[in-house]
Amino acid sequence: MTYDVVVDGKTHQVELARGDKTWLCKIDGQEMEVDAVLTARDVLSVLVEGKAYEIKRERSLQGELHMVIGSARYAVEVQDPRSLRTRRAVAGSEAGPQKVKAPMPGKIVRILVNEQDEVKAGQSLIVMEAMKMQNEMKSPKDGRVQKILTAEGSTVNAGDTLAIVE
Amino acid sequence: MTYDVVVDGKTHQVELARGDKTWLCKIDGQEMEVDAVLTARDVLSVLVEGKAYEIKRERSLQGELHMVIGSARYAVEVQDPRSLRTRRAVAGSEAGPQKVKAPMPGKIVRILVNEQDEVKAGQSLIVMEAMKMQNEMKSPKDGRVQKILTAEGSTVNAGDTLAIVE
Amino acid sequence: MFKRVLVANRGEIAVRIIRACREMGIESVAVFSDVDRKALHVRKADYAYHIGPATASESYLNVDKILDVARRSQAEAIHPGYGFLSENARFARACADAGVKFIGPSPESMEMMGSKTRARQNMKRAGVPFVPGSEHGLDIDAAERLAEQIGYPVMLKAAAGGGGKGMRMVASPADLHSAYENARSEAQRSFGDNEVYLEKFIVNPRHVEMQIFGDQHGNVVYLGERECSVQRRHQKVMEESPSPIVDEDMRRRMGEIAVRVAKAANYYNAGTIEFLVDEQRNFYFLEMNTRLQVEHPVTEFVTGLDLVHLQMHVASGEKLPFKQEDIKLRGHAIECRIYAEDPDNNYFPSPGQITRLISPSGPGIRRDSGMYEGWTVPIEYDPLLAKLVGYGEDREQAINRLLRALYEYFVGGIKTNTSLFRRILKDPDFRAGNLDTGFLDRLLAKPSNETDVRRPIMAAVGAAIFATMEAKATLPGVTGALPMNGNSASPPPISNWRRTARAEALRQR
Amino acid sequence: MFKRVLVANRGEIAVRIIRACREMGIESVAVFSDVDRKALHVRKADYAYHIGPATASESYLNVDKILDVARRSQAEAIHPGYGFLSENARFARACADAGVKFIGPSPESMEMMGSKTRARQNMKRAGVPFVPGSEHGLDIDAAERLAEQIGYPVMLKAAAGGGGKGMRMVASPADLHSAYENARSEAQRSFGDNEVYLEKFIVNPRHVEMQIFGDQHGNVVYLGERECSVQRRHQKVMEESPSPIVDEDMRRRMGEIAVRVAKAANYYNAGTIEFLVDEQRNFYFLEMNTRLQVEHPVTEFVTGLDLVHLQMHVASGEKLPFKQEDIKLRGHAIECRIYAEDPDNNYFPSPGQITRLISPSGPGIRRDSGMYEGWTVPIEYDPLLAKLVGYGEDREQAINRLLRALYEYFVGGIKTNTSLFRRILKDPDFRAGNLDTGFLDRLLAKPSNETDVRRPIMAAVGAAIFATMEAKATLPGVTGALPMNGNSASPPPISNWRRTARAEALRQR
Repeated sequence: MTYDVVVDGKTHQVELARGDKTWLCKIDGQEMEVDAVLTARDVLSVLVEGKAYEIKRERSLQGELHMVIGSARYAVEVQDPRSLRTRRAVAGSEAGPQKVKAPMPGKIVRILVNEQDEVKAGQSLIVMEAMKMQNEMKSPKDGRVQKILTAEGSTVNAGDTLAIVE
Repeated sequence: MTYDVVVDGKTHQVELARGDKTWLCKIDGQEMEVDAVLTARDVLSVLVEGKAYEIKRERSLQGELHMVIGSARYAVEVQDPRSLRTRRAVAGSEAGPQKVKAPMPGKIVRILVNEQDEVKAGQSLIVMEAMKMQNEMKSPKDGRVQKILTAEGSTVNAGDTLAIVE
Repeated sequence: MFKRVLVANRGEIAVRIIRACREMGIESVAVFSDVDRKALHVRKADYAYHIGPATASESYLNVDKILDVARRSQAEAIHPGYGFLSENARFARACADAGVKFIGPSPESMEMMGSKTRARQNMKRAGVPFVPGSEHGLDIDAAERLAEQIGYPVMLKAAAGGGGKGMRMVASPADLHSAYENARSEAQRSFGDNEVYLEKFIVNPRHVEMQIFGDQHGNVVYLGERECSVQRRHQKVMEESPSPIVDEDMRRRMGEIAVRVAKAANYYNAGTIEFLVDEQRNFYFLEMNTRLQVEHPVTEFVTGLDLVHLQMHVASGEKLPFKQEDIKLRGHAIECRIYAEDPDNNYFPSPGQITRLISPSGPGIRRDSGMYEGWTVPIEYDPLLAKLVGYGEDREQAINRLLRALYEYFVGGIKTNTSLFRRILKDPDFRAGNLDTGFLDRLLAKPSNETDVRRPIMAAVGAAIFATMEAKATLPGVTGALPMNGNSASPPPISNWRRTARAEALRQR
Repeated sequence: MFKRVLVANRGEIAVRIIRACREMGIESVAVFSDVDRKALHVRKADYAYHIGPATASESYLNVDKILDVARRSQAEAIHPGYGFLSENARFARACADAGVKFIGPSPESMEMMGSKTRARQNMKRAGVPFVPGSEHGLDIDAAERLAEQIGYPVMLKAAAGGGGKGMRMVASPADLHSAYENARSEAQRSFGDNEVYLEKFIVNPRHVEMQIFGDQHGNVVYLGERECSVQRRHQKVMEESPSPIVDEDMRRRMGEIAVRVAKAANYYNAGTIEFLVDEQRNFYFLEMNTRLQVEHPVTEFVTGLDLVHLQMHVASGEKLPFKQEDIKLRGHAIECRIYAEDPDNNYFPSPGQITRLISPSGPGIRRDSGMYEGWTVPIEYDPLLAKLVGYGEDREQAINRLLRALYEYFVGGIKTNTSLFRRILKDPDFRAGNLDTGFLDRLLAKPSNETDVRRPIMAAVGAAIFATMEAKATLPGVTGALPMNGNSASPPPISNWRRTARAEALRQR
């Protein structure tokens, strides 16, 4: 099996083949023998030439994947060859309309702009409250507020699109 | 739904009906309103008239069921009306041939009797070792060793029948 | 001693108090709002009562509902924890009227300390040192005159304030007018009281507080200080005891003044006197917190005492079981406040379901937690999930034990600020004890430069292996594929939609 | 300080040492047998090496394999933990020959203390008090003469013994001959050495031991005693510090003798001198354990020190960082040894998979554990799963905190002895400190009479509700049935056969 694995933005090619009791692994061309066992749910114990790693998997409800090794935490995306094209397509685009998404579930306290308003990158658009904290959602770019998709007082989930800036 | 629940040998009849947000429960004829939610796996939070109980379920690999409330632990058997007959049949019988079962996984160290030997209740039949401890399996009754189903040096699982005394 | 105590709080502090009750043979009564039915404090209590919707004003802050539960459950006393009703004198009085003991100081002491200007006047009479400034609210003219007299920079503060609201630093006379107006209107909005006072602004101050404890027989002792200078947006993030800059002499002087403050207010039960410490180690009275503090565990570690047990004893009328000279501090303790917030995304709150929880233990580690695996952190309350406290023979060992424990700590499904503590604990200034209230903001402004070439590669390998296992789990009928020794502890979880799909497949056959 | 340390052990003590390494910035090297690939110590270490099959003699007891890993991993030192190779002088010597530091005493000290008769001779010269008896092995005639002289009852003991093996109490002259022969043959079988000695039998003795610590520069201190009288079949079950019967004067006398013992053996690193204490509080030297004890955490709690850190420092050649007068004991600590054994079934071992684990934490609780949820306890090693240690201002608070923690502790899937501790901690004799080595056997001979009318009924109700939930889970397509607030944290587990059945159903479509 071959995977492209993006770790904190950097893509690694990982080839895995089953050995006798271990995995034969080739990462970015470098070969290693990996002894990996699942100990508890989402917790892998990995040995490579005596070096031990406990690798914990975390999947958030929004679908983000992280690998945690000790105190270090890595944002990870796994692309197997088949789905590669689609995933990439979603990831790219910096230009064009950009969505302002709720980073957490919460309540919309105030909307500071109107549709069609011109805004600057970093300008506050919407104030959200969660866990007794108010947080400002800011414009990702210079542009115009194309659409506001929420209302003051409404409750939103993490990942909901609140506004679109074009 | 109606269940016969045996707790530490005593049978209680439990009727459960769904109320608005709680269960309506009748146990041994006594009615109570039970607010029960599953908090984590196998952990029930139960409120009855303000009194709070955390009830943990434990099922051993041998199929025994226990309920744990605080530090108290109760052996429990749940019989729903359909399977009642069969379960009872298995449980009863004190007379006749009795099985000597391994109470834990381990190794058979020594067999102290031969088939057909006469034995007394409490007489040691077999010595097992597990976790660096040797333990003697004793005869459940006065009788005769009908069969020995294991051999010195062999490894057994919990619940395996080691011998039958008739 | 009480037979039954109502705990009018939620989260880790409710759990901590319920544990103390169980240890003392006291039955505990929990209260919970709609979204807290499954909260840990409900699981751990002997009794639990529903008190209304999530909104605090209709549940945890609702005096009538709390007192109604006290009556129904026949609780003899109420422990308010911190926050919510803990510093509400009206509530303390209502408890007394209802014949229920409030576990804390008298309403009179709370009222006296509740207004900063009143507290200040009383404390001045008791000879307590203050930052030079006004003793009461000022109009703009008086503010101008006083600022000239004590010298800029100065600080404007709301008399009814707290938590950094209604505060304005003024660097020069030109800025005074607008700052004054802003502070007034913020104070009005936040506290319904626009009284503003003014004092000298201390450069690079430390925030050091002294724990005191009094009984109802006039005895008051101090239990050592806590250094609370590590703050983000004026909120404490980490606390320790002892403070790296307080020596025995300074502790004695600060402690004696703290006792004087408490005695001037006829104070009993647990209380904390906050001081500002300047670069010359002069200290100035800031305010008194008339309740148990979030950070009380560091004091428990270094004194060996249990402050919640002590609160129960004192509230039931007992005398303090020790004198000042019996208090012996030993070792060093540091607390990390584990918040549900995302350090990689501007510390946004991060409520949601905790899908995986691996908690540290072992020598010198104490964990006071309100969370458990499978629990959903609600959006309605403050983001404190747990407190991780490390103790050591000395400060260095405490730091290193915390780093070890943080290495083991894993909260999956939501974001927490655990990585922040790792950064702080490894920072050379922190390790040298060079702290002031601006320390953390300065640290966070610097780029984090932890790099490791090996671990990102292992993260990629791990992700690929997990993906392979997953691929297998989705293919029914594939057998014996994983090169794993023995049986897998728990098979990879099957997602909900997949389970549903299977169920439907079964149904349609 | 060492850069890398090999931990030649498994289970909770390996985890505890690995944690100390991480705290000290030392890289840890774990070793594991076939059945320990998934053990917690392997998960927590920086390096891990497979050393062979489950049988200890081919893995954890195999000197060549351990030293081979030390070489391959470039470890500079080896911590042996307790048990396995920890008191093996030949191993300590092999380490020295291989250029690896053995974290413990010198092989010479170990050898001197390894033979009870040799230890006894040396200690007698150092003026250490002994139970009246012979100093060396005796033939039957000499045994008879000596028994007459010191008076019955007397005790026969194996010179090479330990753990109660090869010991025989003799109440009267008539029983001496057969007891002597039995003790000899048991000693031969157990230790390959049939030397037997004889001493006065102490009625209702207590087992009290003194922790000592020495450096390689001739400094030795004592760190307070531990009461270890709560034993089942001569095995310690619970330990505490301080002992309820040791006062300051007795502690000082016992400590000074312990230091004299250590100095007579040129002892360094951690060591423990065991004493027998009679009803008049006379104490007699029993033996010295030349390693870290299982129960060292209670000493850590009352001294505030970390003994494993200290072991590392001393082994690397540093001086002890304190003097005797710097050691200040404070509070009280009690340890419970959590074993995988079934208290309701004659304490049979209970290995198997831990299907559910809920662990206590909070104030005054320390947990040193080698288990985790999902892990399978192997049948090959001793049944110690974890140690639960409670600390309190005084003994009563420590007891009550342990009871609280045991109330929270839940190990599902296998049996553990947690209910035993509840019984002990509630026993009036235990609470009064009336202990001797026969205490626990007497307690266990009494029927347990805890009754509660309410909870068995709630167990029935709970079981029925679980059954209802389960019935739902087996019926695909049933929706919205459970009257549960919010979403269920984790759906009821689906058993393996059921999952397989579904998978097959899917495949066959």
